[in-house]
Amino acid sequence: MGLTPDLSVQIGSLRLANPLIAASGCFGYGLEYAGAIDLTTLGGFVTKGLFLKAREGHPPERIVETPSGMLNAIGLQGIGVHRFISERLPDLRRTGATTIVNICGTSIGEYAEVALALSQAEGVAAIEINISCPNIKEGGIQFGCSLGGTFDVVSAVRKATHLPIIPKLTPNVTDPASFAKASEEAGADAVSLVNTFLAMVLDVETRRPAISNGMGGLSGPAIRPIAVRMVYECAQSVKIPVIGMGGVASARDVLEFLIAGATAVQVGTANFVDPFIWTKLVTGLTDYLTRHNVARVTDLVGTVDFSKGGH
Amino acid sequence: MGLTPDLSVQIGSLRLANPLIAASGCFGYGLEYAGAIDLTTLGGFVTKGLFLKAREGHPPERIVETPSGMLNAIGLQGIGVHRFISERLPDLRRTGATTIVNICGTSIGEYAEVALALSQAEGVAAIEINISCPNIKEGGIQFGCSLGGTFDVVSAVRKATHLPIIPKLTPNVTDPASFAKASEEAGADAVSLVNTFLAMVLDVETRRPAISNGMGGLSGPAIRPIAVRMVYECAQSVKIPVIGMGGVASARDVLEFLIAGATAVQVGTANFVDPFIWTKLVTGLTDYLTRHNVARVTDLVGTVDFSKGGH
Amino acid sequence: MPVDIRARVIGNALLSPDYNVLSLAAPEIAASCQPGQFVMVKPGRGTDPLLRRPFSVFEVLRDGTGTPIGITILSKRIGVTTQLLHDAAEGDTIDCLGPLGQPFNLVDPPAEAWMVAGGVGLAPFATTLEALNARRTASVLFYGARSSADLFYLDWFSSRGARLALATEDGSVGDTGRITVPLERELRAAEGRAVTLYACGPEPMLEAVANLATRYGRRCEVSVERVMGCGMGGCYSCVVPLKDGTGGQHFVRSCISGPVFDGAEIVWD
Amino acid sequence: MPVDIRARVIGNALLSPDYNVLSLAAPEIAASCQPGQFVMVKPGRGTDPLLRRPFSVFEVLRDGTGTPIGITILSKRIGVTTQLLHDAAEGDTIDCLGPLGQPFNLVDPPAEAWMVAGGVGLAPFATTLEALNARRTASVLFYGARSSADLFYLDWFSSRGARLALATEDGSVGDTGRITVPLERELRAAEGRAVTLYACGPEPMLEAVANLATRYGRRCEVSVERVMGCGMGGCYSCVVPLKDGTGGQHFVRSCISGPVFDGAEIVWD
Ligand SMILES: Cc1cc2nc3c(=O)[nH]c(=O)nc-3n(C[C@H](O)[C@H](O)[C@H](O)COP(=O)(O)OP(=O)(O)OC[C@H]3O[C@@H](n4cnc5c(N)ncnc54)[C@H](O)[C@@H]3O)c2cc1C
Ligand SMILES: Cc1cc2nc3c(=O)[nH]c(=O)nc-3n(C[C@H](O)[C@H](O)[C@H](O)COP(=O)(O)OP(=O)(O)OC[C@H]3O[C@@H](n4cnc5c(N)ncnc54)[C@H](O)[C@@H]3O)c2cc1C
Ligand SMILES: Cc1cc2nc3c(=O)[nH]c(=O)nc-3n(C[C@H](O)[C@H](O)[C@H](O)COP(=O)(O)O)c2cc1C
Ligand SMILES: Cc1cc2nc3c(=O)[nH]c(=O)nc-3n(C[C@H](O)[C@H](O)[C@H](O)COP(=O)(O)O)c2cc1C
Ligand code: FES
Ligand code: FES
Repeated sequence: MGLTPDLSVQIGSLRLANPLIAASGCFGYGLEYAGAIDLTTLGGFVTKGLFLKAREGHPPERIVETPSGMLNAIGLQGIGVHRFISERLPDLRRTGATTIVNICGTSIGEYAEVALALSQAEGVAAIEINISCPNIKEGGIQFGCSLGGTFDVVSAVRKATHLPIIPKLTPNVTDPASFAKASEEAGADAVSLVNTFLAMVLDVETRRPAISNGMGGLSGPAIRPIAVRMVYECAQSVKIPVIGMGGVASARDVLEFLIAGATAVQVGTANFVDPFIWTKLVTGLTDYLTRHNVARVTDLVGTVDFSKGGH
Repeated sequence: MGLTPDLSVQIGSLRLANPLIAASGCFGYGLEYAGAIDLTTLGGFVTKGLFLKAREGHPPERIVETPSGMLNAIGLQGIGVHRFISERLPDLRRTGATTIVNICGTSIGEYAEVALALSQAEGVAAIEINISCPNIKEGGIQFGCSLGGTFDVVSAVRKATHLPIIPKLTPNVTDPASFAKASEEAGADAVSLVNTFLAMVLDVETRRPAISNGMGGLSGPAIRPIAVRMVYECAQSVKIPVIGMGGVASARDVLEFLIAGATAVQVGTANFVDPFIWTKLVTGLTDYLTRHNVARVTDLVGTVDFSKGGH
Repeated sequence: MPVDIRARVIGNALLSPDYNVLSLAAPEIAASCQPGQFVMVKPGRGTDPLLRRPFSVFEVLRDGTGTPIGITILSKRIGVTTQLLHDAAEGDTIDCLGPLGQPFNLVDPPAEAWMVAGGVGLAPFATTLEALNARRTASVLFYGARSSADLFYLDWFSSRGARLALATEDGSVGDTGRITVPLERELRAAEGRAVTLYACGPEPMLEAVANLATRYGRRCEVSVERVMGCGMGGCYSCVVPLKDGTGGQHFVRSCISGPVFDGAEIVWD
Repeated sequence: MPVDIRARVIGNALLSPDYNVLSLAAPEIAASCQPGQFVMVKPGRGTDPLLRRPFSVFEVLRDGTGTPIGITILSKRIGVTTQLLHDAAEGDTIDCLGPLGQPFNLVDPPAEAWMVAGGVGLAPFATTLEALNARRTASVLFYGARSSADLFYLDWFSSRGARLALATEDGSVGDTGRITVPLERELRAAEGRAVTLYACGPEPMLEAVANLATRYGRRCEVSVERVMGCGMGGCYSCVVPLKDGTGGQHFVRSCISGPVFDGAEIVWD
């Protein structure tokens, strides 16, 4: 098979050059990395979570390292959707990046309003609906932990925009797949998971939490095996594409999510460790597909073989 | 403060010399380690999970390593409660070990029957009720993921024995604290958590799960920050003692769980890495208490200071 | 009783791009280990990699007076820990727990001991040969690999009196093909002599050797390789299916009941 | 533009039980970095420790022809990564991302540059002094530590023309107490001369120096230390509260807007 394999994937009406997406909150507004790397190397990137208005976020310390992971409670510091549209989108368009905007709301109305503003702007490829940030009480987690709330937020955003919408699900529930189903029924084009695991690290000398917010979200390779399981469960229970993430740090990890059922894969924490990871992932993916004689990356999606053993 | 600090803790009617307990499934039936270490160095140990009858468990591979953790699906291989009582308990009594027996059941009746057999035997200090094994369909997880099921199993075991009973809770639910409350209402003397996180690792070359059961339970340092959060939440919502575990690998980690609200701490995976860890933990704990002028280890329990920041 | 030693690396010899022999200062383990036993090692601190890995004790190192001062490990690079062992430099320390497991049951003259090694399965046989020599038991080393470049320590074994029977898949030395080729030929020829087989290597080789042993009515001890989480009987990860006498099978922990088993008792799948 | 280099360790000099100077082969970074910039380093592979850590570029290493070939890092051992840097041996490789962040804005004659260093805060001032000398700007190094044993590279700085003003808490050398003691005395004496301050060290020292600068009407640039997850502006972990002009404050990412800030703009808590 001489030809190079086809890496492109489809998320609703959105076609991505490859399944590699920079995860929200781990890639700033994209422009921070435009100097170091070519943003078109990525299938796309997701912005830091945006509310209608600007937010200051939590005071330091905002992160602490854990075994093979990190805990964060940034508190969704951000410039608000309107400044994003006027101050960031124009430059982003020039980079040729595929920009997916992660939106937050303290009310269903705010989600809809932010979505509407973005669909009237130029250069937004899709909207990721953050109903899963564990770090602020009004960060949408109250919607993300209730099936009804999830359905209502997604329905409202669906009415507000024709852009592809991707509810981002929390892993802090018994059955993430039921939330994927609720999202599908409410008209989502895809779902993405996992957001971070609610967790806690204490400084035993001071007997205080290591980060100012007390609790935070756990990310990084430590959570990957749990994330892969949840992505598998969701892919089994919905027809819309599932975007998988959680601890991806190598092409092998990307492949693991794809084989488990993810159509695309996001990379967050690993981008902090290696901002040049993207070309390595593309190369590793291409090599694997060539070596295994797979023509299209989509041919891998959900091909996990449970025949011997299995749940 | 010249005197050495008091490490003893109380779990229901059971007094432990120190808060350090070897976790179920990570210490065999105790005797495996009697040659290498003095079992009375530990506050106690928990046996591998026992059903009424012997079980063969899952075929290999049964474990795979993950970033700072491991995935296991042993499948509760075991000799059954009656052979345990006749073939293991006598030798265990001679070692002076404090033996806590981890019990499983495929029905509420089996839990009660196993508990009854153990309370008629000599040398059982307490019973840990495993309603949280993610690795076998009939492993009690169907009870552990429903508040009603949890209440019913614990109530039935409560009727069957006067020994201290410790339901072991799963982390694979939205709100572990509600399961702690249900256990308390059903008459539990304490609760222990966390059992392992349901997770999955794929071999991308074969596109098969890395272990024969397909899915397995994630343990080790990777999960510690999530476990600490759950133990904190449970300790906040029940009056009975909480026994914390999940990724403990050093005295610092033991202290983190105690400060978060655990009265005692179990160590599982770390015992595989270092079977001689116990004296190191006792020393580290004693040094900390001395350095901080704390007379009793129980004075640390739940003393986390959320004043600045907090959830 | 196993001990845990933070052993200093006192040498690391690369035999090939993938094989190295690591020398560790571990007197207590060197003094007490028996042929076929293993150690659980953890190079590097931290939690990635997390678990120890099992390795046969290859050689026992002694000082001028013959006092045991350390052991060596013959390591083949296949992953993260063997990579760290490959890269280990003098002065590094490696946590080393052992000796662990059941050793080979060695025979006395006039019985002969035939050692059958595949690839890195050579590891347990250096200490085995020395123990056999101490009993004056005659020995043969059947040793197979992909190619002559993957056969190591041949002089070490022959200079200590083991007769060598080699096989390589590419025929670069000895018989062409698997080690079972010379083994079966010699089993046929050994009619009437008392011979016990000791085998270590890839599972298909162990199965083939065990089957040959049965066919020719020889006792055969095999040392199996399982992924091991603890090496002490604590985790039940390392089980091997043994015949239970009633036509069924039951899982036995290879770290404490093995790694050496009677080849005729194992249920090969 | 930052680059990521798997830099070979070409030297590791222990200055004290906790301080070491690590030499890294990183020509591209050496060629482009400016005084006050930093690198994000990751010694060792694997995911524990996971994140890189920020370190100031201490010296720029040049070959005989003056071509930049590498950098050094002055590291103080306080945890897991600094322990690995302490133990690093020649030939090891360390991932090194940089140069990153905003450098100091150096003044030209007749203005003087006063560098104020506390402990490991000395790190950014070696490259700073060389840049000042290139501009012929007169310089003073105010350098404080717990004791004389914790003061390093004094000859390096004085031989390159920096006047030294030292302070130790135990009085073993220079003024007794904090570095602000000699600093305030000299600020008082420097009436009418153009002086700009550059400070790096513990946050309380930076606050004290910034306050002195305001009191004596001097411009003061401080290099702050924050826990940094990425060093590239991606994670928002490293924020510093700056005055927003309207009496309020807003959080700014110190990795891309800093680590160098105007001391008068920071909201000290
Ligand atoms: C009793 C015993 C004695 C052994 N003696 C030796 C010896 O003397 N020399 C030697 O080189 N090796 C020996 N092995 C095998 C050795 O333990 C493995 O090669 C080692 O664990 C691989 O670790 P790793 O971190 O390098 O590989 P990993 O990164 O952990 O894994 C890489 C690949 O190897 C597979 N693997 C992991 N562990 C094992 C295992 N125990 N057996 C087979 N495959 C495995 C994994 O599934 C994975 O596919 C022995 C094993 C046992 C059980
Ligand atoms: C721009 C910049 C330049 C720096 N330059 C130098 C330098 O030249 N030389 C030098 O020795 N150090 C320097 N530091 C500090 C250095 O980054 C930390 O010492 C290092 O991150 C500690 O890593 P560790 O893994 O050894 O400690 P860890 O094991 O990660 O942590 C140990 C303890 O140190 C604390 N800590 C962790 N990171 C930091 C941090 N960034 N600042 C302060 N405390 C921290 C932790 O909260 C913990 O309590 C610099 C920091 C910044 C932001
Ligand atoms: C520092 C940090 C900030 C994050 N901010 C956001 C955010 O604003 N919105 C969001 O939906 N997810 C956010 N996340 C979650 C990530 O997008 C991702 O879901 C999670 O980190 C798991 O992926 P990873 O293990 O590859 O990092 C953040 C994660 C980190 C580490
Ligand atoms: C190999 C293995 C086997 C286990 N078997 C059991 C079991 O039989 N019953 C049980 O309640 N928990 C079992 N567990 C869960 C542990 O007791 C413990 O809850 C979990 O591993 C988290 O602690 P750790 O991170 O210290 O290992 C097992 C864990 C491992 C790793
Ligand atoms: S390796 Fe743990 S029981 Fe054998
Ligand atoms: S360190 Fe990540 S934004 Fe500054």
